[in-house]
Amino acid sequence: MSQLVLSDLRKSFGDLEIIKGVNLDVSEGEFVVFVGPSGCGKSTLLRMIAGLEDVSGGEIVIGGKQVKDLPPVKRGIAMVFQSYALYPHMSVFENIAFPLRVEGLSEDKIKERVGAAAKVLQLESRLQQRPGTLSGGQRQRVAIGRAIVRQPKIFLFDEPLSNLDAALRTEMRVELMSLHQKLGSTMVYVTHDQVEAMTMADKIVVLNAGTIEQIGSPLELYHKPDNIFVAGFIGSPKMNFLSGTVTASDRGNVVVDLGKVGTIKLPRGGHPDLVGKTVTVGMRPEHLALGEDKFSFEVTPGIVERLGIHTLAYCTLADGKNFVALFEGDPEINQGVSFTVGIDPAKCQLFDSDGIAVHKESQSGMHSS
Amino acid sequence: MSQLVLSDLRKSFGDLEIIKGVNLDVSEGEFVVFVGPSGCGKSTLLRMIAGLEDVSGGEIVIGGKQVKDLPPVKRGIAMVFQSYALYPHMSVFENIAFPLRVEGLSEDKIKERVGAAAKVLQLESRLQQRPGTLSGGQRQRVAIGRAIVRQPKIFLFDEPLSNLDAALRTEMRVELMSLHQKLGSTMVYVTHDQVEAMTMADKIVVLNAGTIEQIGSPLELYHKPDNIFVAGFIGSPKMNFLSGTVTASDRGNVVVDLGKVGTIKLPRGGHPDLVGKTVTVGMRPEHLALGEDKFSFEVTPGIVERLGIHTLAYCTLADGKNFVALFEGDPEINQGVSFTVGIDPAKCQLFDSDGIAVHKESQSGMHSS
Amino acid sequence: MSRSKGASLFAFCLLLPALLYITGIVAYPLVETVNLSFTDAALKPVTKWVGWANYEKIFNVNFSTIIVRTFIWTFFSVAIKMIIGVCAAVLLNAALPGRALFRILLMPPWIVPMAIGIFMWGWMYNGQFGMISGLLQNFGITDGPVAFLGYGRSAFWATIITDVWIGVPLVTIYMLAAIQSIPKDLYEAAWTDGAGRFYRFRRITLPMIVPALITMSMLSLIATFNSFDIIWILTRGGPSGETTTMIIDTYKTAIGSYKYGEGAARAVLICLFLSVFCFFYFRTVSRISSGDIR
Amino acid sequence: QDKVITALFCGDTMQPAHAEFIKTWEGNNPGFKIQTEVVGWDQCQDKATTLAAAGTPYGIAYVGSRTLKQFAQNDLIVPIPFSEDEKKAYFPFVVGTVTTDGQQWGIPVAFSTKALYWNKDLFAQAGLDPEKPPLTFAEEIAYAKQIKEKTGIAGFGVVAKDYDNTMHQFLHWVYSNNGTVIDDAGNITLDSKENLEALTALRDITAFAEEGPTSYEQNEVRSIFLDGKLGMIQASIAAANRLKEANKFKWGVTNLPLGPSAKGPGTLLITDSLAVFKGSGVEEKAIEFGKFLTSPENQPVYEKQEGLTPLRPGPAVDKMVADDPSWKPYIDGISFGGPEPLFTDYKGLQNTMIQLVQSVVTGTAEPADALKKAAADLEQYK
Amino acid sequence: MKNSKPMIDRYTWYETIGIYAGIAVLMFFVLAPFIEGFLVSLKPLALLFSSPYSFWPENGSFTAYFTLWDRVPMMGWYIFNSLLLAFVITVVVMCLVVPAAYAFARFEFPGRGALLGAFLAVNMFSGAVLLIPLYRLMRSLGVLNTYFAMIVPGVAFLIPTAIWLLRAYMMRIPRELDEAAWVDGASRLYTLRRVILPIAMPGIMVAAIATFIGAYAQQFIFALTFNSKTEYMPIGVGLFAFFGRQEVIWNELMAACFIGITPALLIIVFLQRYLVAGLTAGAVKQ
Ligand SMILES: Nc1ncnc2c1ncn2[C@@H]1O[C@H](COP(=O)(O)OP(=O)(O)OP(=O)(O)O)[C@@H](O)[C@H]1O
Ligand SMILES: Nc1ncnc2c1ncn2[C@@H]1O[C@H](COP(=O)(O)OP(=O)(O)OP(=O)(O)O)[C@@H](O)[C@H]1O
Ligand SMILES: [Mg+2]
Ligand SMILES: [Mg+2]
Repeated sequence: MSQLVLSDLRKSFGDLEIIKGVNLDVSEGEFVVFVGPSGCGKSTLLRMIAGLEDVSGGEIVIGGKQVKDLPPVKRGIAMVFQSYALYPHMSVFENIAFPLRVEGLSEDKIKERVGAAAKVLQLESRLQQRPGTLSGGQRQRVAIGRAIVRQPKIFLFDEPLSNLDAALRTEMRVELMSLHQKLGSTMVYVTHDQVEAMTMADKIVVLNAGTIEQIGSPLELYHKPDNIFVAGFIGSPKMNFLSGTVTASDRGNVVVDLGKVGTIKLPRGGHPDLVGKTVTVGMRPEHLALGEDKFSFEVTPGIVERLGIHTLAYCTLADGKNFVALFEGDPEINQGVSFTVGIDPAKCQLFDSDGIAVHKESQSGMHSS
Repeated sequence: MSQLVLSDLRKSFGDLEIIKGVNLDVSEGEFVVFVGPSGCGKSTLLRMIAGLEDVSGGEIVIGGKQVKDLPPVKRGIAMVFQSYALYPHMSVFENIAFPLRVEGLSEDKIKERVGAAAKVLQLESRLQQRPGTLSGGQRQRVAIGRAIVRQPKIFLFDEPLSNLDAALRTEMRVELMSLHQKLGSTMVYVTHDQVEAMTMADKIVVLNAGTIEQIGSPLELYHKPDNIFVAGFIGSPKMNFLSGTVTASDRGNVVVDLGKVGTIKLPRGGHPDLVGKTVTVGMRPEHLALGEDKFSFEVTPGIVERLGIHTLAYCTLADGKNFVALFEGDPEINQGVSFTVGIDPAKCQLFDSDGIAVHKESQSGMHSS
Repeated sequence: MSRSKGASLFAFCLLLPALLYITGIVAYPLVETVNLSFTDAALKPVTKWVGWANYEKIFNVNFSTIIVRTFIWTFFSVAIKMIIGVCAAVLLNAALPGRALFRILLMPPWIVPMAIGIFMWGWMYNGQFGMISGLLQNFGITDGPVAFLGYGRSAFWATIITDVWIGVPLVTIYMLAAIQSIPKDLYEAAWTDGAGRFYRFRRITLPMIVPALITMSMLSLIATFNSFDIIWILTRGGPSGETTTMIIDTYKTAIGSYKYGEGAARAVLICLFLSVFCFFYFRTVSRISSGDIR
Repeated sequence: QDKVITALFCGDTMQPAHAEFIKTWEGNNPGFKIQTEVVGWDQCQDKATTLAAAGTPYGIAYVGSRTLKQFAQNDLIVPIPFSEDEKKAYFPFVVGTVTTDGQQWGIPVAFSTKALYWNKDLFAQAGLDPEKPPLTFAEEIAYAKQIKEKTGIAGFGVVAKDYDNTMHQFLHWVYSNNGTVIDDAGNITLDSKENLEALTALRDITAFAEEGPTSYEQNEVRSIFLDGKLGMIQASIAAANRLKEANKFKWGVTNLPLGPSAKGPGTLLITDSLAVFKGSGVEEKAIEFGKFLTSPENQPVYEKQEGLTPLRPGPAVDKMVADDPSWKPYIDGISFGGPEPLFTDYKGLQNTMIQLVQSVVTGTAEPADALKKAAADLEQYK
Repeated sequence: MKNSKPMIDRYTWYETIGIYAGIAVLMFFVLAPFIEGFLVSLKPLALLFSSPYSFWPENGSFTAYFTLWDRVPMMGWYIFNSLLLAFVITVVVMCLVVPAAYAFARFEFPGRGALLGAFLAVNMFSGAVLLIPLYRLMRSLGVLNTYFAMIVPGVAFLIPTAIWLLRAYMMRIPRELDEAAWVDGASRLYTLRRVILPIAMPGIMVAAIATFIGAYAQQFIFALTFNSKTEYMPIGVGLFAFFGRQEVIWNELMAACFIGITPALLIIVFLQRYLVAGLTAGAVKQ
């Protein structure tokens, strides 16, 4: 059943259209993550769902009810603000207890619920402090606490973990996911953290400049991006894009001339129309391996970043373009010393001149926006 | 030459000691990253270096000069605040131009410098907006802009990229690094992002509850953490810790009985004193591989997260403890179906009962704090 | 917050009590006053409708001089009040010992019944015995007494200074409250960038208190424009009418000479002038965005 | 149910004498009650007027006699019938201060006159005979000049602030030179030879007056005198009390000096009256009550308490003068005094007169021109 | 001893001197007339004024502070009445003004600007002109010669200023705070009470003090005209009892005046600590 439906939602600030017709369907209990470049309208969209921003056009339906003119509490939502919005005159305890006091719970109940939240959020020793004396991460946790003590039908989180350290972040991530499972509530979550998006989401919504570029499961977006934007946005480090010209299309293959880099044969059937066109080939850094493969070429590493778990090489190609490769562990590569890398063309992405993906089974018209 | 020296630096808020004697030596042109759990005192330390927080005890020496009582500008620093601290009444342009106006640069110079910064930060189209109408990420970029238009000797960054999306983040990271190289200025950088810490730092300082746990290069911390805290904090996903008992120590090896998981032989010489003691063995999730290795054991996956680039398996061990493993790509593992994983014991970490690392060449006394 | 009907309704509900009260108490007298301005109301029991006659009469006399004088008087008084008020707020905001005491000591001019405060100024200005003239003589700046209220020019400024004296405490504590609500990290950021105290004041404090300044200056403008007691007690509009402002003129007409009709016409004119002036003032001043202040 | 007569008195508290008379009167007139209200001097007049204008007048109120004409013309007060005997009992001109159009509109209740004070110490210092006060305008000016030149201290106190007593002080000069402002027929007589002489004398003496006379009203000038910084002032009897209290220097008080056209000692007569307002429903009784308060038996008690100039002559007055010679000029002056002129718009009159004095004192106008202009202006306020 | 102030709040010696010098000048300006007034209160009536000017009177005494109680025995009552009136007026005004200022600060509704202006227009008419119609109104309300005669118009004329003062202050409170409370299900009134009120406290205090003082010291004309009962008189009117027929009892008047402002000053001392800084610290990211 659809829990939250946005249809053709629009929002303008003055003459500036910020949200340009968004359609979205969220099922009950789903975990939806919004990602997109900074300033693309994620927070605005969230605030519209919450009822904090009036709607310039389109509809918002929650639980089958048109809610465009309902106040937040009638929409059954709780929200964590990107800017925290803590009450400066109240202690941490009172900040977290606020929604419960509004509901009129008994003092005991409140103590219990706030205590539980504080424990999860590791704020127990801070309960009597004021927000002004908290660290950035602590403030963010208080904001989360305030949202989770209420148990609404829909949670809206706006980058709730951005100020936390990796360890706490993982912990909180797991906490939020188990909360999600326990309550079965729908969650709409804005993040710019790839790991969060990939691990938490049932469904990722990629926004760009106020429109949806693609909606899909994390792996769908990773493996089958609809267009260059999504391909470039999902995955870190970013996909490499090499532009070339299609020289032939036959026997289920498209042959692309990548200039000095070489000629690659991509398994894509039935695209005779592409011949002669300029296309872009995408290669994920992590799909490259040292040494020869079905398609190989030479790269010259510039900066080499060794992260322990893997190594990033910022290279240049034969034609001088930049290229990033990622290798397992700590391989023996050195700045300025060229080497050969290989990739399986089946793992490469192909985009036509409009940036639309050309999929293996010729689904090029599948993108959603 | 030492550019910045902190000796026995202390800070209390009321009775609460927040910074408990920090010693640090930063060379000119070094890129130092502070990491540590939320609330450990990173921002406070930064603010003390900047001169915004008075010092309860200890010394700060910048460029050979005691600066404890000098104002920030005399210390030659610029700072990006965690809370951004943008001037709400000024346009983005004016916000960025502020330090230049203080310096009294000519209007042309200001336009040029701000323009350049705005270009790097992708804020060109926002220059006339007020901070109140910006998205979280845009605000953060304005704050960065304000720091980089001045070209001081020391930059202090407090989580400057936390609200940016992955792509922009990478870009900004590269920008900051090239700025670092171009200006040769010293940078002190607070982050909770592992990748940032690992890629940008010449030196990482791991803080915990107001004290330094370890100082070292990224790979040093990754490969040779001084203690359990650092081992657990550096690296994501977190290192797995298995506790066991040392049964023997001979021929450069320490034999640890891990109970139901098995018995592992770690290459550590000369630790007869450990025999009979409880120790902890650390294994990084990414060091595990499917199938047998020098040390192998069985795990049962619970949740399996497939991120595209790699797959995370949240498993349980034979003794019921949690265990996380990370595998390349998208292997065929399924929830509930046990399988064998292997690891090279040389890659494992060993910690004594106080959590202090037992290093291969018996450097267990090397930690710095 | 969304601009829904509910919000408007709620806003009206919040406003209603104050609105009802004001209408209940003030609306009738206001309408009555406007009404009166078209009659020849005086002491006699019966009044007659005279149309615009009262207004025409006003413009017969040297009214334009009075208007100009009123505006000049008001302008200087408000401007000085604002300048002193902001400076005082800044001084009293400085984290130095004793500021709590000084904040209190600032209050008396405002608390003391206005007439008394003005009498005290009257003595100050007194040429023979007053403190100012006395000190000037003691320090040898003048060689004889100076009667500050005896000459048009000096009486004009003397009344302004007294008005400033009474108005400064309110402006100061209001500005103080405004200054205190500026987030501290803005100052810290500016300071790290090398901005000195004065620069911070100019580029952060001042623009951030502009909204408060606009409000205060407008309230002050209205109060000052209608400031009566000061001039009345100190000079009665003299010498030779040099301190006669519109309100003094109105009072002399309405209460002094019991020409209520003509007085009401003047009062209505004052209100009209003020409304128009305030309207444009608010419009222009609010449009000058505070960020442009360098 | 008793009928209530509301009565407005001015001051801080009810005068004990009046309070007692009220009790007596209430005893004599059962069924009537006097409800008194006391308002400070500064606001008293305004309050009486405001309430009358608002339609709920006091039954009887204490007002300055100069306002009577305006009240009368606006039909706010009722005339007070006086028998010839009653009129005759008062000092001359007293009844005149409450008379317009041949009718009396108030019951005189307080009276004040003015005289000249001189500082004997200063006179001696300036080489003048301390026991010989000036008798004429010319002497007054000459003495002032001498004092100013010999001692550097101002010789005479000129009052020229925007206050009613600026007009009063000018009227001293007018009345001590046989001048008038308005005649019985209602013609403006301001622009006369006598008045020109008076005004010119005032202008001339200003040269030897304190610095900035336009900033001083009567009491402030008196303060300067009390401080020994003035040779002469024209003031009411209250100054004598102050001088005795301060006891700083030797002084004398005498009749106002006379102008060239004077026929005899002159002074300004100011009275306050009880006015009976129309519409209270108890006007008759209020008049009766007012007359009772100011009856020849009761009035002197009150005057004595307040230190007022007596309204009526009599043996008690003679005795008072004998006891305290300072009173002499005040009683003497009455015979040649003039009242505050009664105008329909007395504020208009006042403003014109202040304007007149200020323009001459500050030297912005010549006395003759100023008088002409003022006389013309006065026409509208008759 | 270490200076524990953050460095940004530390002053160099010349700044300290500058600030104190500035404060000294300010204080002299503010208090000089009171010195003059105080001197008057010490002098005997006949010697009120003397030259050459000297700060300390030759034969000063505090007798006026005692004799004034004989001349105006009700003085204590007047002070009490003033405090009572000012207190009641302040409470009523704040009850009416706080919601109204919030409405003006936060909500967009049709006619907002006009209404705001209309409130201001009330202050554009001087009280003196409105006196007679107001008197008639008070009479028809039947409140003449009661405390209400002073409270009712007093409140009306103090509302506009308070609304404007408070509105400007409330506009500075971050909007996110309202929004957060709203999302949490708090009703608008609850938000006003629990979130806005506490944060706006300094602003409310300023408005309250302004109202209190307006009622205590400056609203004199209503009390004079609408009340005739001595026992209800506030100090402002009571002080006029020192204005005699020809004489003003200046020394006692000034003494009474100093006594009269003391209670109000004490109240402000008490309220002043609510004017503290930093209430919005940590509320939102900038
Ligand atoms: N004014 C203060 N009074 C009391 N405690 C304070 C004050 N300021 C900070 N603290 C406490 O000091 C500790 C360190 O704060 P700090 O801001 O330095 O943390 P941080 O390491 O920057 O954390 P984060 O990563 O969350 O930003 C926190 O626990 C905080 O609650
Ligand atoms: N009140 C406003 N007036 C004008 N423009 C606005 C206003 N509020 C937001 N915007 C603009 O709308 C765009 C979308 O803002 P929004 O906060 O939704 O971005 P976001 O996707 O949340 O970005 P981030 O990841 O940086 O938080 C931004 O470009 C912002 O500048
Ligand atoms: Mg956002
Ligand atoms: Mg921090």
